Amino acid sequence: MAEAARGEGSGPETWERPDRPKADADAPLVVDVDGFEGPLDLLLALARNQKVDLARISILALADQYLAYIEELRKLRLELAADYLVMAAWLAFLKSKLLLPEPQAGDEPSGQELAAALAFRLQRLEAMRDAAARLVNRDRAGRDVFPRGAPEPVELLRRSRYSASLFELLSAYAAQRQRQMVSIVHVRRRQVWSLAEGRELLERMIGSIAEWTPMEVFLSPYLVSPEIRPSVRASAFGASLELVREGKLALRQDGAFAPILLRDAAARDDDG
Amino acid sequence: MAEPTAITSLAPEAQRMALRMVEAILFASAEPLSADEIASRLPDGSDVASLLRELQHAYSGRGVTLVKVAGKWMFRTADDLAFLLRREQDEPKKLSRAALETLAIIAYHQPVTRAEIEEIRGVSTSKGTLDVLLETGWLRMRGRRKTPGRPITYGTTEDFLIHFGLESVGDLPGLEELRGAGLLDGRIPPGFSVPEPRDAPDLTEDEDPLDPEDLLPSALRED
Amino acid sequence: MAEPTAITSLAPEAQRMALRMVEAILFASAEPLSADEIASRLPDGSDVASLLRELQHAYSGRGVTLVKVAGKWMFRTADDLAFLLRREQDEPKKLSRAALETLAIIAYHQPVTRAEIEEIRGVSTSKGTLDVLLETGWLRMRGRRKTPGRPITYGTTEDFLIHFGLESVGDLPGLEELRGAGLLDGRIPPGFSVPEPRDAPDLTEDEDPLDPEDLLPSALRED
Repeated sequence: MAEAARGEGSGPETWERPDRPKADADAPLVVDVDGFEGPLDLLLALARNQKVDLARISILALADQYLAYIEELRKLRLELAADYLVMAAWLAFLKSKLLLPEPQAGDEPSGQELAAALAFRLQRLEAMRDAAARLVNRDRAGRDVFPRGAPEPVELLRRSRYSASLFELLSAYAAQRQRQMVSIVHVRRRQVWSLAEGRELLERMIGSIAEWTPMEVFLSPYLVSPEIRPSVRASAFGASLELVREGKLALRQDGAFAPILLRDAAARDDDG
Repeated sequence: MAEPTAITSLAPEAQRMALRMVEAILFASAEPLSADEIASRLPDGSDVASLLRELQHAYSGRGVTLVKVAGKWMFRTADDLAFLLRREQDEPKKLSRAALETLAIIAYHQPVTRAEIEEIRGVSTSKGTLDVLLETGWLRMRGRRKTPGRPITYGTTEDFLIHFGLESVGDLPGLEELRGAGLLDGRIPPGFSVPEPRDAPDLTEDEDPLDPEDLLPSALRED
Repeated sequence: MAEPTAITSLAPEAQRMALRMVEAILFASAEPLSADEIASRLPDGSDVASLLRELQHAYSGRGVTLVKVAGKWMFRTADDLAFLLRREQDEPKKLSRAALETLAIIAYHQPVTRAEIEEIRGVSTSKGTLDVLLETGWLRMRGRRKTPGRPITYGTTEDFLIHFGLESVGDLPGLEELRGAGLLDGRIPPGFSVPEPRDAPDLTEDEDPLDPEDLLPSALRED
């Protein structure tokens, strides 16, 4: 029944029914004039039936139609959503105002003004529906018109850009030089010949020293600088003592401060 | 130069190169680019406006055309080839009649509050309707109306313009007629001023900025 | 038909339409398309090969070109315009204190090796510090010191002079000037000196030229 009064759809796009709250199971059956979005929508559908420009519509006739329609529904003992009844009451009030002679010019709006206001609302609602239809039938991006399917994105290359001022550079330099002149005690690195180095040298010689030979001969390539000489001598001597104990080397010194001679332990001792 | 209005002093070769660059930049992007964005990637002093005009002319009537949407430029397939390219899976989510009507009202009446939308439609707006619309990215909350209750005002986004192929909200179909008929006027009966829809990012005189908590996702569910 | 090789019997208007269709299909496609795939979306009997040839010709020398990759067709930015699709973004960064000190020592004491820098600073220099400094473009490897181990010597570049507004490294203030500026305080032990830096491009007597492999990028990561 409601559908019968419904105006034409506003465009090829099929619109879904709006979600409306469903009545509770045990509440009285509420027919909210299914298919209409409220009393204004119903009024608009009825107005379209007048087949005249909405601007020239007879509001009085429209009010009658609405009231008759609502009456019809109520005869079926169907309960209507409250706002349809509110609209019915308001239209009945409007109708009485339109039929009665104009009251003295007062603060209350006249029947004509109220009718004009309702006509305006109907026009505006219809205009918005048409606008929605025109909007939705435009060539829409992603449906009718398409952007580049394989866009080539701009690659962002981040490049660090360092900055420092000359003042920062100079204060950094001065500060650290200053720091160093106070805190650094220059302990000159001692040049040391280790015991291991002495031993390594002597072990390489073992097997080839058949004659008594002064130790200085082997060490001479290492005794380059005066600072290192004592260290080389001490380490080589220490190592030689170790090797004697291991039975690999023989040592001989002919007198105090005389050269220290060495040879392989295995060599034949002619002199005893 | 062939173009009498072009005040550019570029040699033809440089002019051709600049044109190729604009073409490449726009072709590479799936989103519209503003003239300024394009200019920032061209040699200094390029007359972007005239290059865009020339490019648009070169592509007119082709399978791909250069269009201006949301005040920006983009290449797009030609309107009349929709039949060729339309594919089922491309169909954007269908909006309910209520949502579509609400969208149109917001587009034409923006900035507009929920109460004003309801006044026009004559029904209350179900919560879901605005949610669905906000989700499309076509709508945004703009601010709050400086009236008691400080209701949120809604407007359309750049995505809205891009999706519906509009250069600005001033290009909404039928806008002039509607305005002429006084149908965009909120007051009943028609008053003195005829408001124009505006989606300018700055708020109107009767709008306040949104409250910080409005920007939380839950704020979309305005009651 | 202008194209003498085109054996298509389509009327010019239909031919133009078919060309527009191929253009739009290729433009909107997210993937390269084979001639067959294109043909399947065109009116029956379209000569896709000749349409593609014609389209490729129309786009030759333009900002965008129609190319065939792995047997399929796609639009792509012209090779010589690839630079438009890259944007460099400077990220301003401050040098760390260690980097600044190292840089200052290299500036004053160049040519200087890493071990010498460490001796002056009294702490070891992390690899990262020299890497960062080389990245600034203010430092360069000059050569190799003629001592056992042949360590690399470092010096400053022209960019260094430009950045710090110096005409030459000889303009770096000396001991007295540093003291005058209050950067060094009064009590300076005897024997303390600030070198007179020189950054002459030719190697000093105790420098060898760099080995060829020093110039490979991996050489920056000197251990």
